[in-house]
Formats: sequence, structure tokens, C-alpha cells
Amino acid sequence: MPLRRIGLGLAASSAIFLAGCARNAPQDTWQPKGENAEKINTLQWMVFPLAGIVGVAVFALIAYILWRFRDRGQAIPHQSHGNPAVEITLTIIPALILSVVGVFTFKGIFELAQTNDTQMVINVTGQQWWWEYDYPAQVVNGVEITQPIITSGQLVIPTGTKVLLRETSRDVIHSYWIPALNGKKDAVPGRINLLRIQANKPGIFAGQCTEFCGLSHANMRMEAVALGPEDFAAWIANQQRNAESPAQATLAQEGEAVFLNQCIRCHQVNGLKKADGTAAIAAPDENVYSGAVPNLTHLMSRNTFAGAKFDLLTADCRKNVWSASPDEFGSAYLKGVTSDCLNQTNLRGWLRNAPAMKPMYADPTKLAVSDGKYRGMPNLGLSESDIDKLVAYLSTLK
Amino acid sequence: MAMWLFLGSECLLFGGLISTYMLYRGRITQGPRPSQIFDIPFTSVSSFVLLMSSLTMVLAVTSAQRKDNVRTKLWLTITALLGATFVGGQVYEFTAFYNEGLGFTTNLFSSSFYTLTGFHGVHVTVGVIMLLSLRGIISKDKDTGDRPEVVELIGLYWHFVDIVWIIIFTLVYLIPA
Amino acid sequence: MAIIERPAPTAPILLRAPVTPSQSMGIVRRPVTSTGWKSWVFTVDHKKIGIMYGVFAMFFFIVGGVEALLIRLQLAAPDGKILSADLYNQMFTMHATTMIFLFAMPMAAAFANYFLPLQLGARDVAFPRLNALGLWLLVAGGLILNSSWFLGGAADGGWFMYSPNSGPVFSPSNGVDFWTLGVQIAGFGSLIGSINLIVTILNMRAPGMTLMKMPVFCWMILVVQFLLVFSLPVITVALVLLTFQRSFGATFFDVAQGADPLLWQHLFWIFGHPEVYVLILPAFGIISEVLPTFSRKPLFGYPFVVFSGASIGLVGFGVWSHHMFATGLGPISVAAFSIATMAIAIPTGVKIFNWTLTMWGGKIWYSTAMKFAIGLIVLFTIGGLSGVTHAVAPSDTQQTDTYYIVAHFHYVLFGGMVFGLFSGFYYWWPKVFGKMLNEKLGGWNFWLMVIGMNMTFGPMHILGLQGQPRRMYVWTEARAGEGFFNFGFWNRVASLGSLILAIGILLFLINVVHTTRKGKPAPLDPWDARTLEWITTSPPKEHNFDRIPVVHHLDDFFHRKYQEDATTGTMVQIATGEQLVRDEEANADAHIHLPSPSYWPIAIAIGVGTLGMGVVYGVPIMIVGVLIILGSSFGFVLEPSVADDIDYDPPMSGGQDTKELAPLG
Amino acid sequence: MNATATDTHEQHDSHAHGLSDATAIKIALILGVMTALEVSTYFVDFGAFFMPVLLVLMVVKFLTVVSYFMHLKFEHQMFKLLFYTGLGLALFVYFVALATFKFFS
Repeated sequence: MPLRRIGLGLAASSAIFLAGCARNAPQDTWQPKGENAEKINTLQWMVFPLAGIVGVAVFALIAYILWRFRDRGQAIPHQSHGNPAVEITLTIIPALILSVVGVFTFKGIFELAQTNDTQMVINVTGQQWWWEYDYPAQVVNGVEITQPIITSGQLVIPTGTKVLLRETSRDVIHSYWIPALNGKKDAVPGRINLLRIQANKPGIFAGQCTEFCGLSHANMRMEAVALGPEDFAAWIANQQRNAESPAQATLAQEGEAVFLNQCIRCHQVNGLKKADGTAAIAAPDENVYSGAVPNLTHLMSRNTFAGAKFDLLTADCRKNVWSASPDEFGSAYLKGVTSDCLNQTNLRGWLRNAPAMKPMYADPTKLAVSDGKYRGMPNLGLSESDIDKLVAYLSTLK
Repeated sequence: MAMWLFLGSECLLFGGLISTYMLYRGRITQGPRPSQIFDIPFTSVSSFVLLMSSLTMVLAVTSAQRKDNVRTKLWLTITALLGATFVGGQVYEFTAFYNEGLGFTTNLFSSSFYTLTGFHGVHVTVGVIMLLSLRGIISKDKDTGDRPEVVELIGLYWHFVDIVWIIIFTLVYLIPA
Repeated sequence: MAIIERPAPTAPILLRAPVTPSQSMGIVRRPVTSTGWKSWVFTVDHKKIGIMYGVFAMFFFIVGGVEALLIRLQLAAPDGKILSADLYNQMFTMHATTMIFLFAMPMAAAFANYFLPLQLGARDVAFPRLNALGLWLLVAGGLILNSSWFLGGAADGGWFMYSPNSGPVFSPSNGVDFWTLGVQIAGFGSLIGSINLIVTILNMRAPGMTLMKMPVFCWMILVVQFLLVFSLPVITVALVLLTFQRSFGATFFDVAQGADPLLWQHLFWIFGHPEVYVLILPAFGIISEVLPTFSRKPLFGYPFVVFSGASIGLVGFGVWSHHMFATGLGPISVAAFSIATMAIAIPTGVKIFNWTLTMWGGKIWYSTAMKFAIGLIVLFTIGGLSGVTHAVAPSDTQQTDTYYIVAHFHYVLFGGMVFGLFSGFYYWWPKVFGKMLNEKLGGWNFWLMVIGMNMTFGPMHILGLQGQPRRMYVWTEARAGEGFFNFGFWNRVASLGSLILAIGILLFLINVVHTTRKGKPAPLDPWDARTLEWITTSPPKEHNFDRIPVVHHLDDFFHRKYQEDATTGTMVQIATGEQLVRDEEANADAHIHLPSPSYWPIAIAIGVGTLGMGVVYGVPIMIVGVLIILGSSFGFVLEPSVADDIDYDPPMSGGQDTKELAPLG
Repeated sequence: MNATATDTHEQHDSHAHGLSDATAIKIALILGVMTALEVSTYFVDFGAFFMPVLLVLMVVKFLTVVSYFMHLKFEHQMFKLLFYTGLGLALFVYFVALATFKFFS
């Protein structure tokens, strides 16, 4: 029995250490890719081995006792009630260890809370069950953002830049977590919480909402994408562009009509005009409880949709992006979703019946509690030909 | 002993309600503000009534300790009446506030105000019921036995309700949001 | 009243009935049945109440266990299809709620009710009818909580029920209503029970038993009851706010009105963290009895164990915000709570060292109870150490809400609490039922539980550090990673482990059935035990002790059996436990009076349950509930209290210790 | 509170130096005056002293009722421990909780 215990203990602790070496684990907490996560990692590397060593020592002692003092027919032992000196020693030793840990923790907490040298600000808003990113007008590394950029699902940041996320929520509490860049911070409605991230090299980093936020909590994902300075400038330039109408007499143009008929009620596409030439403005606040839905102007510049749950890219194309080396990553990502890479199954399935793909409160018969508003995309009952047209239109939103 | 423990526990209950109120009292998006509706002279009178009921309760306890059934019953009745007056005042006050547009669901201030004072009111009401029941028991039963102690226990509860009001009166009514 | 006849009233009668002496409200006689279901439903005997707590808790242990198995089945493979998202959310909410409120707390209450008076050398608890009331309120709460499964869906907000996700819009079914009411009512039951137990411990110890000669189990129960008395009102406030919000339209968590969702979190965790110690300390108490018994040595450093228990309790009120490190409290709060959290590791460490050193120099008997106790030390240590890793707040922001936390608290609660309780089952089964649980089956039971438990929860450390978040009804290949540490393999291991664990627990149930049907009668002192509960028959007579023991030592029973040989310094047996019990029987007290059964506790509980259902189903039902409560409270108060001149309690210095003044708490 | 050995003993004590009716009335008068003083803050401007005066009066009234009317002052240590633990914990946890909401700044 004792040997087994030690074995287990060792296995567990070594397993914990080895966790740092996992391959292609997108949410591994031991593979920091930026300054903040590295600071946390340093603390982890202090406290985990320490805990492991203490654990092994305690288990070794227990194992020895269990073997040494088993009943071998010895007499009933002396009824000793303890030894204060031993007690006090055994109180002070852990207290000392912990106070050392405490000092480093203290330092770490305040270092990680530092925001005064921030170089870029992004507003991050959670709602059931996706993230919206809003880039206020500012100058980042010499690149000017002239009008606010609104995007969703994938957060794009420049490398080597201290980015401050100002988090809040439009409905329940969510939590923003990109393990490679920093620990998590809750997005609390009515509050603005600050989280600083920084990425050393270009790449894509996975994350997931980590505060239970209702029905589709498991389907609320996100990614952070870090681009080098030039690629980031290119991305900014593209995002500030309005969408252009598709060419006349194409399937995509018919798709635009379907979009204006259906999707515009909630989804905004910047630059989209109604048939009479006036700007088409979405009114998500009238139809959706949280009052916001993803802006689709540059849908195909992102490679996931619906809370980053579904890929817009086919498996092969996705792999090309995710496994690109830091040098090649920027160009791979900026390609966006090309027609040969578009994951038709996901996008069509979603347009056909969204609630079947992702659980949402989007049943039109059960809206009484939420002021008659949806909490997710309902089944629009589109015909297959409408779906064909819409896919063609959406593919133009680069 | 059980009563003291219970009261210790009640400290955390009212502490929570008072904290909720303190946190939320200024958060008014619609409806009247406290300063517009509080009638301090009126509430002062009912606070005074409740304070004096503590005195009559003490007198009931000492009478009971002297095994003076007549006085005990008298003071218990008066205490219960004073308590009922207080509750009546509170009902009047709630009605007045409601008529001035401060419903339970109006805003955070109103929800936490009614919950806090309502909880206190329920405590007073329970106290009144206990006092009257005790008075009834004394009338029907001649044996005095450990009656002083029962009176004293209910007295402890009664005083506790009073001290909670001392805090509520100051923090809720006198110190403006 | 079974064995002992009601005493002839002797003066002075205290609080005598105002009506006829044998009836309350002029209509109902006190029940006197001593057999059949009535003897259980109306009982005020702490032992019967304890057993009922145990049966209730065991039932819900199985319910919660089945919920856990469904969860593991769902997560065994990516994109599980066994449960829908909605059902999964209900499942994990109810798994936690059931295990905490309907298994762990009642099971601890079962042990406390049954053994506290026996270890203290008392004939019953201080307020026997309140004791019954506590039990029935808990049953009412449990029924309301679980009735939601059949009435439109259970609560789906997690056991932490964070606002605003628990609000009427985001959780439209009645599940959360049933949840708040059920927890509230069960909470009232616990509050009443804890006041009762504190008074019992402080007032009803056998002559000579000073607080520092009291068994550690009693000490830990005392600390737990204090934690409950002072933390339950806080959750009461939170639940009241939520109920008012959901049922009466209050605005407490309405962010549009300016409400702060963190208010709920503070109130919840001010309760919730002491609650963690409420769950674990009874198990600490149990193994602090088991380890000395089977090491044949007193507990090492008794005062240190006691004071560390008390300080865990006290500091436990100052660390609640470590559940909220990621909520944006600001660095100062985070730092303060981080340090306080590390501080609480110190007394916990002291306990582990003391248990370990209790075995040092002992003569260890590897009974099943002892194996579970050792299992607790080892598994709890793993859980404790992983706890230290997230006392480091920055590190916690990577780990919180991942499976690493799930692993941590299951090592603490399953490896700690459940193993402690099982240790208690095997240790005290002969005391309660007079039959020995089969040791061979017990061995299988233990090893399967150890293997199953480590296979289930061990891999969760890895899963969490690999970034698998909690409370997700599916996990996905896209985030699973590759190689040795990918989610797939370890999730399968965990699910397989949960099956092994379930088989282990099934073996316990089989053992119980087997023992009940074919078990051999237990000797009076099967373990050569140390404390007072063994100085009476097994199962104990209704009045517990024939003669109230007079205590001279810590572990008095042991010292009545053994004396130190002055020359050799070894312990020499001078009497067997059997002889001591027979000796007590021969010198039984005359005129032992016990409290009579009562209808009113269960009647009040029914009233409270009705009131609770009324909150969901409308005011008329509430009124019925209030009327039942009022009526039965009067019945309760006015009941002819046979119990008042009792001597079922050993006065510390003479006098009437334990009359009930029920309506006053 | 049930008659424990200790508190039957204490009760004799509290009879001895407990509260006579006259003292009780005097204390009630003092409490009444303090209440009047509190209410007067509503009519008279106390300036900077407003808050401290009210808070001090509140605490004094609270302790007076607890110590004398509830005669905790004359009770057994254990009772004081039970009640003041509850009170102290309540103050501690709620002050800290409100502090995290930046209530005091």
C-alpha cells in the first residue's frame, strides 16, 4: 500500500511537471506566449514544485510509519500526548515556506495589475454566447485607427505591444481567458474590469469563456491573434473599409437582397445600402435581449463564427493557419477565408437552423420572459436557394 | 444560551440586509429619493415608541422575577401594544411611500429599503405574537415555576429587535444617502 | 416512550401545560408509540434522528452519485450526446447542491446527532424536539429541491447560483425558485440543529469532562456548528434577495437599475467558504477518533489539533474572496485575501502532521476504518497542496474555473470528507447496529474507492492545467491538444475511474445488506476503543447510559481498561470493555426520564414546506403554510413537556439543564 | 436561554446587582434623550460633527440596551462570547465586503 501511494504521488507530481511539455495544446496554462503569462508561469514554477516536494516528503514519512509501526505483536505503546517542541517546529516550517511564497505572490499581484504603461486599448464585451471587440479611435505603434472597429470572436492585436482589455458584459457574467497571454478576468455587467495582455510573436492563441454563463457556456470560445507591425497595419486598414456591394447579376447580389430582407434586422454590415440607396441600419436592440449581435462587415477576415465555435475554414486550411510558423503566420491569417477554404457545411448548417447547431434561447414561442427578445439566432426558415445566395453574399465580406 | 446564540446569528442576518441597503441606497434610476419621502418626525415618534417598549419589557421581566403575575401581565400587554403601534406606524409609512410612487420594485433603494425594514417589521410582529401568547399562558396557568426565565428570553428577543431598529433608524433615516 | 415510564410529576414542574397535563391545545395527546413507523416519524431520540439523517443522506449520496456518473459519461468523449446542454447544466448544479446540502451536511449531522451525546456521556441532546424539527426541515428542503426535476426542470445556475445568470430572465424555469427555497429551508434546519448541538456540548458533558478532556470529534462538531450559526444567516440574506427578485420583482440583481452582481458573490462566499470547513471538519473529527484507536495511542498534540480546528474556523471567515480572484476586486483585496488563504494552510498542515505523528510509535491495526482514515490523510494532503498552488492569486487566475479546481476540491471533499465518513461507517457500525460490517468486503470497498477516486480526479489536474474549463457540457477536439496530455485520453480515464468508484461504493451498500442479513453480532468493544460511546451496549439503550459516567481522563474508556505499569512504563490491561459495560449495567441509575415523542416537529416542517411551495405556486398556498406553521408552533410550545424535569442529562453541578423553550430557539 | 448550572448561578447575581425598576427608568430616560439628540440633527445643522455624532450615539444606545436591558454586562462570559462573536464577525465581514465595493472611499 505505501509504495503504491508514493508511486501515485510521484506520478501525479511528475505528470504536473510534464504538463508543461504538452504538444499543440492550445489552452495549456504552462506555455506562456507573452509577458503577463510568463510572470504567472514563473510563480507556477515556484509553487508547484514546492508543493510537489512537500507532498513527496509527507508521503514518504507516512509510508515509513505505516511500515515501521504496523502491529507486529508489540505491547500497547506508551500513551504519549505529544511534544510541543515538535509541534511548534512543524508549525513554523510551513509558515516560513508560505511567507516566502507570499512575498512573491504579493509582488506578482501588483505587477500584473499594472496598467499605466499601456500602449493600446480594446473594449471587450461579453454576451450570451460570444465576445465583441471594439477598438476605439487611437494611434497604435504609429498606425492610426480613425474610426472605431467592431469585430467579434477573434481578437487581433499587434505583437510586442502592451494591450489593455477593458472588459464588461451586456447580460450575465462571463470571463475572458487566453491562457497563453494572461490569466482570466471576469466580464461583469455594470463594471469595467481591466486585463493586460501582450504577445511576443505572431500566432493564434485559443481561449474560452470560463465563468458559467448559461445554456451555451461551453460554446463560448474566442481566439487572440497576434500580428507583426506591418500585418497589423494591413489588418487595421482592411477593417476600416466599408463593405462593397457585389457585382450586378451575381448570386452574391441576390444574396444581398436576402440579407436586406432577413439578416439586417440584427446584423450590421457597414456600407450596406437598401434598395432605395439609404444606409441599412441593423436594430439588434429591438430583437435580441443583450442588444448586440456580431457585426458581419468583415466576416471572412475572421476564420470562426458564432462565438468562435464553428470554423469558417475547412480543416486543412485551418491547419495551415494554426500551424504556421511565426514568420508565415501573418500572411496566412490575412488571407482570410478564400472561396476554396470556406467550410460550407458549417455556414450552411447555421443558416439552415442555428439553434440546432448551438443551444440558444431562440424559440419564438418562449420569449415572454425576455421582453419578447431572442437570446441567440433563431431558425429563420430560409429556403435552400436563399441559403445558396446568402453564402455567396457572405463570402464577399472580406 | 440558545437565545444568545440565535441573536448572534441574527446579527449576521441584519448585517447582511443593512449592508445591502447601504450599498444600494444611492442607486436610484427612477422614483422618489429617500429625502423626498422620509417623514423624520413621524418615524422619530415610532422609534421612541419602540424604545419605550424596551423599558416596559424590562419592567415585565422584573415583575416576573418578583413573581408578580398581575404586573407581569400588565407590562407584557403594554409592551405588545407599543410594539403593535410601531408595526402600525410602519404599515402607515409603507402605504404613504407607496402612494408617493415608491413601490417595492421601483428601484434598488426601494427594494432594499422595504426588505430591510420589512424584515424588521416581521420580527416585531413575531415578538408581539409571542408577548400576547405568553400573556395568555400566564392567565391560564397559576404555577409560576420558571416563568421569569421565559419572560426574560422573550425580553432578550424584544430588546434585540429594538437595537436593530436603533441602527436602522440612524443609518437609514437620519444619515442621508 | 418505550423503555422508561414517564415519571410522576415532581415539583417544581417547569413550564407546565396550560391545559390538561397530557394534551396540547386541548386536543392532541403526545404520541407514545415505541414501535412501527410512528416511533420514527414522531421520535425525539437523538439516535433515531441520527439514523434517519444517515439514511436520508445515503439516499441523496446515491442520487448525487448517479448525477455525477451521467456527467462523466457525457464527458467521456468529445461532443457528448447523452445530455443536452440544458440537462447537463441542471445536472452539475444539482450534483453539487445534493452532495453538499443533502449528503455531506446531513451525514455529518447524522454522526453528530448519534455520537455527540454518547461521547459526552449525555442521555440526549439539549433540545430533543428542536433536533427533530431540524431533521424534518432538512427533509422538506430536500424534497422541494428535487421536486423541481418533475416540475419543469431543476435549477441550472450552478450551486454558486451567480447573479444575474440566476435571475428570472436568464433562468426562466422554476428550478432556481425551488433551489432557493429548498436550500433556505434546509438551512433553517441546520441552523436549529447547530444551536441545539452547541448548547448540548457546552451544557451536557458528563461530570468531569472539561472542554479539554472532550473527544476531538466533539470539538470539531462544535467548531462546525459555530461556523453554521454564523454563516447560514448570510446565505439566508442572499437567498431572500434572490427569491424576492425572482418571485416579487425586486431589483437586487438588476444591472440596468445599477445593481452590482458582485453583491451576490460576496454574500454567497461569506457563507460558502465557512461551508467548506463545515463539510471537512466532521471528517477530521472522525479520523481523530479512528487514528488513535487503531494506533493504540492518544492523539498526538491534542491541544494543537483542537486549536488548529478552531483557528481554521475563525480564519475561514476571512478568506471568502479567494473564490473571486478573477472578478476584478483590485490588487489590494486580492493580495490580502491571497495571504489570508495561505495562512489557513498552516493550521491545516498542523492537523496532518499531528495525525501522522499519532501513528508514530503506535501499534497500527489496519482495519477498514483505519485504512479509510489513512486514505484521508494522503488524499487530503494532495488536495491541500493543490490548494496552496491557487492561494497564489496570479496562478489561480490560470486555474480557476478549470478542471484543476474540480480536481482540487474533489481530493479535499471526496478524498477528505467522504473517506472520513466511510471511516466512521466502518468504525461505528457495530455501535449503531450491533453487527460488524464485513472487513473483507470492506477491504475491497476501500481499494476500489482509492483506485476509482484517483483515476477519476487525478487526471483532472492534468485536464485543468491543459486548459479544460469546468461546467461545459461538451469539450471539443479543436482545443484538446495532441500527444500524451490531450483531453481525450484523460477524460476517458476519468470516466472509467468514476465507474470503478461507483463499484466501490456499491460494494459498501452490498456490505450493508449482507451485514444486516447475515452479519455476526458485534462484541461490545470490537476495536478496543477509547471514548465513552463504547461504555454502553451496542446498539445503545434508549437512555444511552445506565449510569452517567464520571470522567477523569481524555479517552476515559481506554484509561478504565488500561493502566500504566509503574516499573516498566508499558500499558497493562486491567479490565475488558465488556466487563466495564456489564459493570455499568449492574449499577444502573434508577428513575431515568426521557423526553416523549412529539407530533409537532414534523407538522411545523410540513407547514414550512407548504409555505415554500406557496412562494412558487401562489399566495393561497402560502397562507395555508403559514397557518400550519402557526398552529403547530402553538402545539409545540403548549405541549405538555414531559421533558422538563428530566434527568436525561448529567448536570455539571446539579440542576435542571435541559428543558426546552422551543419557540425561542 | 435555558437554565444551565452556570446561568442559574448568574441569575442570582443579576438579581443582586441587576436592574431595579428605578434604574431601568433612568436608563430609558437617557436613551430617550439620546434619541431626541439624534432627531435634532435633522432640524439643526451640526456641520462636520453630523456623522460622528450620529454614529457615536447609535453605538452608545446599542451598547446600553445590550448591557443593561439585556443585562449582558452581568451575564456569564460564555454569553458575551456567543453574542459578541456574532456581532464582531458581522462587522468584520460586512465592512470588508463593503470596502471591496469602495463604499468608504
